[in-house]
Amino acid sequence: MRDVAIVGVGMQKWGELWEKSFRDLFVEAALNAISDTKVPKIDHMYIGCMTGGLFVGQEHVGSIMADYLGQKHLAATRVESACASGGAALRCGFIEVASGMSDIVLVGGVEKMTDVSGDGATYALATAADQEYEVFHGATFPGLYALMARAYMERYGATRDQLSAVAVKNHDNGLNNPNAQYQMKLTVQQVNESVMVADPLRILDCSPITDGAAALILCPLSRAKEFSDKPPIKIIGCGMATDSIALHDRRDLTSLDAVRISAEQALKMAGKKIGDINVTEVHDCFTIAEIIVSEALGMFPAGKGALACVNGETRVEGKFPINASGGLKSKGHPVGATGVAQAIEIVHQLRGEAGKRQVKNAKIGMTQNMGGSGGSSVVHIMEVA
Amino acid sequence: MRDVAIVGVGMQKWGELWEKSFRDLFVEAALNAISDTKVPKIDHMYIGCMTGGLFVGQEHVGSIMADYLGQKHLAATRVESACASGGAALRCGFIEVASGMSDIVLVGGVEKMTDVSGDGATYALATAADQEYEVFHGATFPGLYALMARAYMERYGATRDQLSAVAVKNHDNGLNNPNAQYQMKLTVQQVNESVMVADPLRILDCSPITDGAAALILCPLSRAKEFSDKPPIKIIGCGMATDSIALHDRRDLTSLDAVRISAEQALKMAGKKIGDINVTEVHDCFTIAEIIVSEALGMFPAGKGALACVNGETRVEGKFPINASGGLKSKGHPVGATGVAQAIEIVHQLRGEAGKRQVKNAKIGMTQNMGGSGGSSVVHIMEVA
Amino acid sequence: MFPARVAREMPHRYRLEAAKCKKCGAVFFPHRLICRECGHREFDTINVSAIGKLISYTVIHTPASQFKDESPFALGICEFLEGVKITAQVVDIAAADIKTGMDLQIEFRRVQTDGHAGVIGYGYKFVPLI
Amino acid sequence: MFPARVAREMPHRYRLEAAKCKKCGAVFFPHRLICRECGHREFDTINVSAIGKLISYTVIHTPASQFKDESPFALGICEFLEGVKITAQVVDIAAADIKTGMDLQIEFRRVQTDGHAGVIGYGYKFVPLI
Ligand SMILES: [Zn+2]
Ligand SMILES: [Zn+2]
Repeated sequence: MRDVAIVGVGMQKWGELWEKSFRDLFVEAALNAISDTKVPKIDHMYIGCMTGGLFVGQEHVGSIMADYLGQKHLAATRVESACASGGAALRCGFIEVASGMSDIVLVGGVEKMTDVSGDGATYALATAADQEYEVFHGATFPGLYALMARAYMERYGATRDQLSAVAVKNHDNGLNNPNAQYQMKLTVQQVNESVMVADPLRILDCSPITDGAAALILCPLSRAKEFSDKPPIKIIGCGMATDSIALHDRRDLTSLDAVRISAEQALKMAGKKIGDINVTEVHDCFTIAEIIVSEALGMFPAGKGALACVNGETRVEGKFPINASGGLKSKGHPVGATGVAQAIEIVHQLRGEAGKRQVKNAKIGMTQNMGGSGGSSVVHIMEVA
Repeated sequence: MRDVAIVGVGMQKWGELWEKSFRDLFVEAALNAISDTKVPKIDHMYIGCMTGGLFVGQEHVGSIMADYLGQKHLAATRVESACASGGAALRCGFIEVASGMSDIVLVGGVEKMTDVSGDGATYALATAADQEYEVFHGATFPGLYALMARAYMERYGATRDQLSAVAVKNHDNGLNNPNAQYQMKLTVQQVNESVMVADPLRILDCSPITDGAAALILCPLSRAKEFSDKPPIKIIGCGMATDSIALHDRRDLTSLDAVRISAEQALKMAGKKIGDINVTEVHDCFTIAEIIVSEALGMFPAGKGALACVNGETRVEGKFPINASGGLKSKGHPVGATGVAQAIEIVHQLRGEAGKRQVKNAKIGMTQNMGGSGGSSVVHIMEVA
Repeated sequence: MFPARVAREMPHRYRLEAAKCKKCGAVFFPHRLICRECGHREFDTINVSAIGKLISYTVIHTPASQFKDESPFALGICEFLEGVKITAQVVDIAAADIKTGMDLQIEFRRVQTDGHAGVIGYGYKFVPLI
Repeated sequence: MFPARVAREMPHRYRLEAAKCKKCGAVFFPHRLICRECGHREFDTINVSAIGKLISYTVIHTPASQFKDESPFALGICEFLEGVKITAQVVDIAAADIKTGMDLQIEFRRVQTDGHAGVIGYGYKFVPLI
């Protein structure tokens, strides 16, 4: 397998972007990524998107995006693994370049979520769960994570304040990210008193509904200097795993085995240990998710993730900085784009261009992107080449 | 890149399979493919599926299918390119094995289309076209191909009988395929007099609504003997291209440039000419599609494809046997599965196990799988290793 | 006539039929074509016992549209003797009285008034023991 | 208030605004962020001329649900002076009188009575010249 590098990244400020269509969102991010490089043309494109069909009535995502990106006849493949679609697309692009099948690959992700009502978005997102044995009975995504949260809190004695600390930390980071949807400071009390969505999870435990896209350019590491003067970021580890689609079929409601296994694979491939990772973006779709993920990645023992956040260990200046970008919670969560944007943040961190949210001496970074209630997970590890 | 072989295939008899759910359809085909081999476990899985969201309210297809296939934690990626989703999944699987990332990859395709009404299926399929500038105005898939058919007939003087000859030929072939949805002989007159769907296309010009799945197993050619006593089928060419999503944005309504370009790429990679291909499965979603595709592949000059079919050149015993399986028209068209099933037919042909529809001395075979009205196309070329 | 989708799930939703692996004894709800534990492909049909233990629950305040009229409602996961766990609504009990670890009983009820599938959906819910 | 989706397409659907590449002159309908012909990213806004030539048409008998009431209806592609081609319904003319090559004029009409988006959709249709 050839060594593969990220040589360009692009996105836009995320939010409720009423004036931007599905196709324009993607093309804008992709053009920004292309402009971050000197690549002459794209050989193949992978696009992470969870459900163009339910959000905007548009499938055949590869065709429409290649067309509007102005890349005549460009082969383009849309990839889906629910909210891990972006991570799955990055994995495909990595393999495409590693194999020698293509040299220059654009990996993008996009979701246009605000063309449907709140109910419609709840329905669309719930298709990541088991339609017949969870959704049929009324399960929603906040509901599934609420089931995990209650089990975790009761088993480990985690408190309401500890959940809120995750949201507070990520909003503090998001204040320093100009592309974040919500650049506003939160207090523990604000989170604790926000509207109940699915007990014990409140609205400020949840990542928002977001329109957005993200894109990056991959090439063989040996050609990286041709296309960019910035430090090439080498992908050194890639892991992916699934778990039962239904939360109730897992061995344990407070563990995320797909996260653990995908991280083990990626670390093994990279020849690294979790302690070698300087900066990590994880899938904090809900506060409880970040806590359990940090344990599944091996950063903290089971039941200790909540306390670790409270103690500042996951802050930008902590031992394991998590979601310096603001995470899904503050940056926004256009589901298909999230995994790609996580990689973009790591690129910024490893290039040393993350500004006020820069993690000091960041040499090795990791992304963890989750599908559904933990039914899939994709992990990538990168380092400055 | 490593050489890649297909060592096992599986599907089921397709049709309106009311008693079979989305998950059971896929798992049945995948287990059949696994049983066709001696593989101990699967390393990765790609699943072609156009719109689980709109047909059955189920996305996160990789997670649910890995789960119900009983392959704990198996990494699984769902791939979409409208009706070319299966072909796109095969391309991903081929690259995954060629790269060395995985050894044993299951490539499957599935669509459960009869859980929604006819209207609902029309809407779901139309999401492969431009939602805002075609579907909004009332375009349906038969409608878009009808626009191509009228342009073709008026430019080249093709007749109603000539369109019908394609359906007649494919149904003749399907009579010899026990997995075909419609095993019934048709006459030109029956097609000519069938119910109008979108003038000039009638119901018997159209492939049906189908529930079905298909799966195959890939491995490095060097390991093929470990997993099967049957002749390994080597993938020697792979091409993929897109075109504008909207039919009206093409340079010409009677050409399919994505098909032409994807075939040129695959032939170049294989080091073959179209005249070297002994047996071909093409995307005959409508009679007119098979005609224009046969021209785009380089088998016949522009405007001569219709006559070539009438003259028997595309019959099993002709110079360019097309759709010996019965094609989408007779075999059925569960959109995400079609591209994978095309490859399965070529495997049967090259193994010499196609029974009454066997093409004599078939050594090299080709598949062409189309998305939308020609917005994407994937071509594979295979030979007996 | 029942839509195919409703009819197909009836053995599970109406009769709580589960599949017990003939080789390793693992039980799956709903049925599967291959055992997730041992790879065996033959099963016996058994019924899930009527009483299970609640292992977690939530109260949903922002449901999908077909559950709007019942909002807020409780949703829980119960574990049954056979080893299967099932997600369903917890009804006939005030939210404040629901406790993790309590025993609940399965009853047959109307679940959805009008889903995206356009049909009335019946199935199981969890209720307190009498 | 107009839903965002309707408002966003208004320049194209209501005013037939197209984008003309400032570098190569290629015209695109609807607008694009990058020219498909030359890769340039700046455009002038122009209007598509009102009369086009019909290059193909069909009569749809099995539409999606939001077009059920109008079925069968004709749908065609017209080519305009600026080089753009547009798909729309052909109305105010009997199907038998529609001929490829005829000139048709664009008019503003109600297109959908109630789409999946749940709104009434207005836009252009093709009608015969007066
Ligand atoms: Zn077993
Ligand atoms: Zn230009």
